[in-house]
Amino acid sequence: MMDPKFIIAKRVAKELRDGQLVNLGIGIPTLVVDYIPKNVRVLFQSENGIIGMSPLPEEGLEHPDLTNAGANYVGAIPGAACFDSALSFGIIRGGHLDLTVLGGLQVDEEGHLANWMVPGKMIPGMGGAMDLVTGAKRVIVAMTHTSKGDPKIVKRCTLPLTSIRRVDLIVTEMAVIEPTDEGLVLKEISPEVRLEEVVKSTEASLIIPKDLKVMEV
Amino acid sequence: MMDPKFIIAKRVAKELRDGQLVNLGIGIPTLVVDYIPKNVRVLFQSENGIIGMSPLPEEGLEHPDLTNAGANYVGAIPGAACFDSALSFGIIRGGHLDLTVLGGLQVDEEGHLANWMVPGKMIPGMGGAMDLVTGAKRVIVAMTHTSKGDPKIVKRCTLPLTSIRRVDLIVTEMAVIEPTDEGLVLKEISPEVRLEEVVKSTEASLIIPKDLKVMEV
Amino acid sequence: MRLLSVEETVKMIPDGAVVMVGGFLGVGSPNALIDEIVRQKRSSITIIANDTAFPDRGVGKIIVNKLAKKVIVSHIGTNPETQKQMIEGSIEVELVPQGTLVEKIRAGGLGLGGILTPTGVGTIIAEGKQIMNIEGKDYMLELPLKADFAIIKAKRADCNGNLVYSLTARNFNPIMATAASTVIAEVEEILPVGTIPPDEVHTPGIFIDYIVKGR
Amino acid sequence: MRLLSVEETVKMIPDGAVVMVGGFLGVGSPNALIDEIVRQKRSSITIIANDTAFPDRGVGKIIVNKLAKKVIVSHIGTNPETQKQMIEGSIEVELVPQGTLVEKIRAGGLGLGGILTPTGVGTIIAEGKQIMNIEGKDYMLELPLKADFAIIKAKRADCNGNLVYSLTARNFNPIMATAASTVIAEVEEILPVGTIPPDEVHTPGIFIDYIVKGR
Repeated sequence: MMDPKFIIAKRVAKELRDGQLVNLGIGIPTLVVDYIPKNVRVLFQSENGIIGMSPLPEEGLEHPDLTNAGANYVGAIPGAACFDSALSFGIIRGGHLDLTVLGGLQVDEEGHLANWMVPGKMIPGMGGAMDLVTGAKRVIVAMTHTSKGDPKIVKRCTLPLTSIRRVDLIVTEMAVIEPTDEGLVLKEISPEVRLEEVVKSTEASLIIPKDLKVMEV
Repeated sequence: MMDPKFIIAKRVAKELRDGQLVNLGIGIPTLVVDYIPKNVRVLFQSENGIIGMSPLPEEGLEHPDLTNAGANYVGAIPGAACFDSALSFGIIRGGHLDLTVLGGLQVDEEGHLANWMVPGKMIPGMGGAMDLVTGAKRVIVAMTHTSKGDPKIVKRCTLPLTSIRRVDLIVTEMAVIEPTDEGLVLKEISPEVRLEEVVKSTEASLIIPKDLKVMEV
Repeated sequence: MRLLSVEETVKMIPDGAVVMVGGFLGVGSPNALIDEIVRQKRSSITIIANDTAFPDRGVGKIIVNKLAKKVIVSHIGTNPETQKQMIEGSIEVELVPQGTLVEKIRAGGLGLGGILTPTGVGTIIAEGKQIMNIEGKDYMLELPLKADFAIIKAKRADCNGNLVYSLTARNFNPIMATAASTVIAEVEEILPVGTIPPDEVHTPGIFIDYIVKGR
Repeated sequence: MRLLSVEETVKMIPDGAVVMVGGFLGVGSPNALIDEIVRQKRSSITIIANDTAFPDRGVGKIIVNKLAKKVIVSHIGTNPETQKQMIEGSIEVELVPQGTLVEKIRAGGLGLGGILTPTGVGTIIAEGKQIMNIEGKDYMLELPLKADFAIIKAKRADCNGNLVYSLTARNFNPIMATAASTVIAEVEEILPVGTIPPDEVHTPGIFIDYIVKGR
């Protein structure tokens, strides 16, 4: 079986639409860039102040003043624009960002995401995540289905929430799940797993529709 | 006798200090630029978005994209900087402007200025005046002492206030007056007028100190 | 971002629309778009702008042609027609201090719930508005402003819609570009992508829906 | 604006000062000034910055050398030393969402009484904070941030102190330049006045008190 993180990134990439402005979080979301369909052109925003970010074209072309939000060297497409953090977060909070893909620690039945701290253990801070989840037009959580065997899709988040905004889609290596008014709807499952496995690996109740699809990866 | 507006502008010019950032309002305040002492270098801000504005160097050098806040063509010094209206008023409201000189319709005993409307008669609007009076470190009102014989320095403004911030100095063709906690202190009077005339032309009470000076113009 | 003609873009603006118009007393105004609004007689529009300029210049022409039912501006003193229509009761004028106006538009564009400004506290414009005392100083709550359309003017665009303004013609334009459902930028010159360096872009192209070639 | 040495400017910063430090994970940080703060052992300072960078990079060095008593930042995850000192109780960490942090600094610099943001509403960071419902949506009131000193990094300055930043090294720098009593800008290059066109200036020189030549 393929490394889960590539499965997730590959599936998330299919959600990108031509012309969108997209912000990819650190970790699995960053990998999405490698799987964008040929006919889809998107613009990448990075919250440290650029629209038109691209992967570093080749080693040796690093510039100390051009990085992504994870401080990794990147490139820029022709027509890129740079700006300060106030405008960068104005773009995010003001609803001008079409899509953000973020990692997650937990998502619950209400579609609430927790991804910025584990009290008493690990407190990295929210960085730009709270603004991204609150402000982006569409929020996709890209994460492994479980962590050391424990479900990450839970009835109710036990970790501090990132936002009370319901995320739009959860993509794991096992399934694609859409939070709705009625609860978490299982939209697709991986060809590599059986439905019972997905249900067992998920603490939250899942609504299983008649037209459950097989995840294309 | 010299035209009152030139007397006022000339006296106001003596208030400018080397290195200050200064915003001059429309009308009499604009004339101040012609009387700045040789050893004083100030930077002029205009609220339409420039620091480093200068008078138009000569006719024929007008540029349609370079005007003052009165839409008159101006020049720019080397080292000028342009910016949008949000930053321009951030500079003003944020206390980064050292001095503004504004015209006035009335100033009262509390040092309150009214200069943006005459209800039922003339309603030009406040433009940037409310922000300037509220935000500048120092506010000087440059105006004629009376209007058609009626005092403009009054007990209490009858016209709508521009701000409840006490202005720092009033300069007219007759006198220089400083609003203080105790009231309006007459600091200087013009060599052309007698004290009684100033008092008669002023509705507000004036505190007349022992060291009353003669206005140098 | 799409390139369209002045005529086509103005056709998209319906009667009664709320329209932000860039410019400061006519400097940095989208003049071709304004003239076309007048030509197409787009009526009952609400204008949000710094001022109503002059009768024969900038947004002032929309007023003179009696196409606006309301203006939200900081200043009307240079266009006697505005005050005349106001007294006649044919136009509603909402006066907002200039710094407050631009910050209200920014709040609308950048997702803030309002602004807290000291400007206007204690004056007649504070009547009916919420005052908050923060660390010993009074501030007035002013709500965000958004519009259906923003028509703005820039010096140059690249084919991605990135904009560069010129000198004091910048004024309200970059802020309005963030705060309307549809943003139309009139530019003097359209350059190939990549010819405006990333650090010289004033307004990123993602804010711009349509570019028109002006004069 | 005055040109000074790195050593002289850092001498002006007293122990216990509140200092804003530009940069994003060390990119666009005033590294010469940071190194000099460490060399002069300026202690008990409160840092306001986007993050605490890495142990060997940017503002992270101030943390590692135990010179900060408090940090107000959005992220500490890349510098394990910050969390270690936090658990030991030797440093106070106030976490603020990045967009809220930069807007609080802007409010401090530009004279606004606070900001109203939807970010964080309903989460633990909203505890004890005032929530205002505006037009049907909840916003959280966050107060302005100011500092005694801001140390920032720009690519170029002219002799008037006008600054130009480079690419993503801009980040918090221009906003912090507005919000401190004393602003020190470290630049790579100092150009004659008039060589930065007015439309290309990112931070007008009036915000800058001292310029130092960095690396």
